[in-house]
Amino acid sequence: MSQALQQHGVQATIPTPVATAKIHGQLLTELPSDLYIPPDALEVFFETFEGPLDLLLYLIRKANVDILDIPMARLTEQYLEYVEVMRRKNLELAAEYLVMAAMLMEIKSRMLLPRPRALEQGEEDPRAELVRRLIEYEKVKQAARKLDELPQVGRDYFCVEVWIEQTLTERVPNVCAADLESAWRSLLTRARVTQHHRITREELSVREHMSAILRRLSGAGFVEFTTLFDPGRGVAVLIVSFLAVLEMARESLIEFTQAMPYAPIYVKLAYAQSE
Amino acid sequence: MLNPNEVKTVLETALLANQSPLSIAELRRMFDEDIGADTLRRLLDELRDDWRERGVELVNLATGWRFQTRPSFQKYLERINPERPPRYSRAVLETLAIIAYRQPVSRGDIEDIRGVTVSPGIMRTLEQRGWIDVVGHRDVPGRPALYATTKDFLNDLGLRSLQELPPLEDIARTLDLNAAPSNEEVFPEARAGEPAERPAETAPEKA
Amino acid sequence: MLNPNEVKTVLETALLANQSPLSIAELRRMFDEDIGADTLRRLLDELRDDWRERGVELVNLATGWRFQTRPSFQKYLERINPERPPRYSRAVLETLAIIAYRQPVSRGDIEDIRGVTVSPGIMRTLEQRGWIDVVGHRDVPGRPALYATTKDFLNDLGLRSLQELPPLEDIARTLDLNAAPSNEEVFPEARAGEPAERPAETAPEKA
Repeated sequence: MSQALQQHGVQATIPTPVATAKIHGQLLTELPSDLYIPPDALEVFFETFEGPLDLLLYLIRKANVDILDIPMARLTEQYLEYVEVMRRKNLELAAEYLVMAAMLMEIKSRMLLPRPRALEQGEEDPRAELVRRLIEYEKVKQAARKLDELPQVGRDYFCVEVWIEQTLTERVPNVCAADLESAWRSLLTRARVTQHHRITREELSVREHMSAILRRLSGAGFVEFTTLFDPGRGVAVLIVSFLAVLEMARESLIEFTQAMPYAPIYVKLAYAQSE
Repeated sequence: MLNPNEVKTVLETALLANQSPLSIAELRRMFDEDIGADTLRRLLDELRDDWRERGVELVNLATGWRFQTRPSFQKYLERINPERPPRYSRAVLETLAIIAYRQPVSRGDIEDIRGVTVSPGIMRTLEQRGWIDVVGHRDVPGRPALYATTKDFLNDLGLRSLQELPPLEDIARTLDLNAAPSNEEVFPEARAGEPAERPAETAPEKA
Repeated sequence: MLNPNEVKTVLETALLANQSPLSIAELRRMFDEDIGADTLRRLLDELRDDWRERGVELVNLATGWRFQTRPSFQKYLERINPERPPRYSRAVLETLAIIAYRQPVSRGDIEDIRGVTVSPGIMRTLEQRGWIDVVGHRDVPGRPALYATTKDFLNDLGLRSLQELPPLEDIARTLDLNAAPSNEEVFPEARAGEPAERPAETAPEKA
C-alpha cells in the first residue's frame, strides 16, 4: 500500500516510531507500517477530525492534489486505511465514516465506467457532488475560524456598565380617577351592593364635607356650631355643610350641646381619641 | 513600563468595566510592575478630578472605587429603561375607592362592602402614600378609626374636589336594571399588569 | 434647554450606564426637547472621537451604540476577573458559521454540510448564549425548526449586520495548489448574509 501512495507522490512517510504515544492506556506499537501517521498520538489525531469530510479534506491537502480533479482511487484507499485503523483501535467510529467509505467506493467504481459515453449523455462527473460538499465544508471551516477570530464580548472585551446611582425616591403607583371608578364597578358587580351604595355627585360633596368637619373637630374639643359654616362660600356650600352635619349626627359621629334655648350650640366629636 | 497616564487609562478602563467596587489590591493586580498603593491612590484621586464635570463620578466606597452615575442624571436614565410603573393591587384600589366615595368610613365599613377582611397593610399603604388619614373615631365599642381621603389625594389625582370623581349613579342603575348591560360597562377593561376579572362564562384561556 | 455639550454629557452617561446597545430612538427619548436624529448622530460621532485615546471605545452595533473596552486592554482586565468564558469547540463554531452564513437552516442542513450529526448540546450552547434562535419551521414532514442568528450575535461580535461577517473565501483556489481552472462557473460563491441555495437533494431532514 505504501508503494501505491509513493507512486502517486503522496506524502507517504513511513511513520516515525511513536512508541511513547498511548491509546486507551496502551502503548502504541502495532501501527500499520504502510500508513502515514503524524507524529501525534493516534487517538488525539483522530479526535481532531470533525467527521469524514474533515478527514477527506485533510487527505487532499496532504496529497497536494487538485480538489477539482481528485484521484479517487488513491483518496479512497487512504481513507479506508484510516477508517480501518480507527476501527481496529476501537476508536469511537461515527457511522458517518462508514457511509462516506461506501460513497467513495461507489464513486470510484463509477469512474471506471467508460468516460466518453458518459460524457456524451451529459452525465455529471461522479465526483461532482463530493467535491461540492468538500468545498462547502471547507468554506464553513474557514468561516468558523474567522468567526472565532472576531473580538468576542466577554472573551476579548467587556461591555461598560457603570453603577446607576438611584436616588432614594421610591417609585409609587399612579392612580387616576378612572381607576377608582373601575374599582368601584368591580365591587358592585361582585357584591351587588347597589342599593346601599348608590352614590350621586351631590352625596359625594356631602361626604367630602363630613370628612372636612371631622378633621376640623378633631382635637378641637367644643366648636361653636355656626363656625362650621362659611357663608362666604355661597349658599350651595352652606347647604351641603349643613347636610354633612346632619348626616354626621345621624351616624353618631358628633354630639351637640346647648345650655339653654337660644344659647350657642356647641359641637364636638362623639368620640375623641385623646380622651 | 507604563507611564502614569497609561496607568490611569488602565485604571479608568477597569473601573468602567466593573460595576462592583474595586479595591486598591485588585487594581494593583493588573500591572506587571509593582505600583505602590500610594501612587495608585494619587492616580485615582486625579481620575476622580478628571471626571468632575461628567454625568458619571468616581467614588471611593467602603470596599473600593467605583464609577457611578450622578443622581442628577437619573431623570434622563429613567426614560431609557422605563420600569413598568408599580401598580396597586385590586384590594388597595377598591379600598381607596370605598374611602373616596363613602368617607368617612371605618375598616369595618370597608370590610362590609368588600366582603373580605382588609389587611392592615392595605391601610398602611394608603396612609403612607398620604392619600388617606384618620379624621375621627366612631363612638361605638372599639372606637374604630374613621378614614377619609386627603388633599394630597385630590392633588395627586388632579382633582379639585371629590365631586370631580366619576359619578357612580349611572353604573348602579345599569346594574340594577339587569338589562343585559354591555360588557364594556360591567367589566371594565382590565389594565396591563393587573389580574383581570374574568366573568365565568368567558373564562379559561386555552394554553 | 441643554446646550450641545450638555446633551453629549447626558449621552455619555446613558451609554456608560447601559450594557446593551442604545438606539438613537432610545437616546432621543431622554430629552425633553426634540433633538433631531442627525444631531444625535453627529454628537455620538464626536463622543466616539473624544474617547479615541482611552481604554474604552464607543461602537455602533446592530442595535445601537455601546461603550466597550478595547481588546488591547483585556490582558489587564483579565487579572481582575480571572474566570474566562470557555472557548467554543470546532463543532460549535462550525455550526455557528453555517447558521450565520446560510441562515435560515435546519439541523438537517447543518448535518448535511458538516457530514456528521449535530448534537442537541451544540444547538443548546448557541441558544443559551443568545446567538441563535428558531425563526420558523420548514414545511416538510417533521416540520424541522429553522435557525438564524440573533441581533445579540451581531452585537457580541461587534458587527452591525450580517454583511460585515468575514467574506467566505474562494476555497477551491486555496485548496488547489496547482492553479486549477476557475471554478467560478461550477461552484458559484455564496455570499455572506444571503441564504444559500439549497439543492433539493440535500433537503431530507433527520428527525
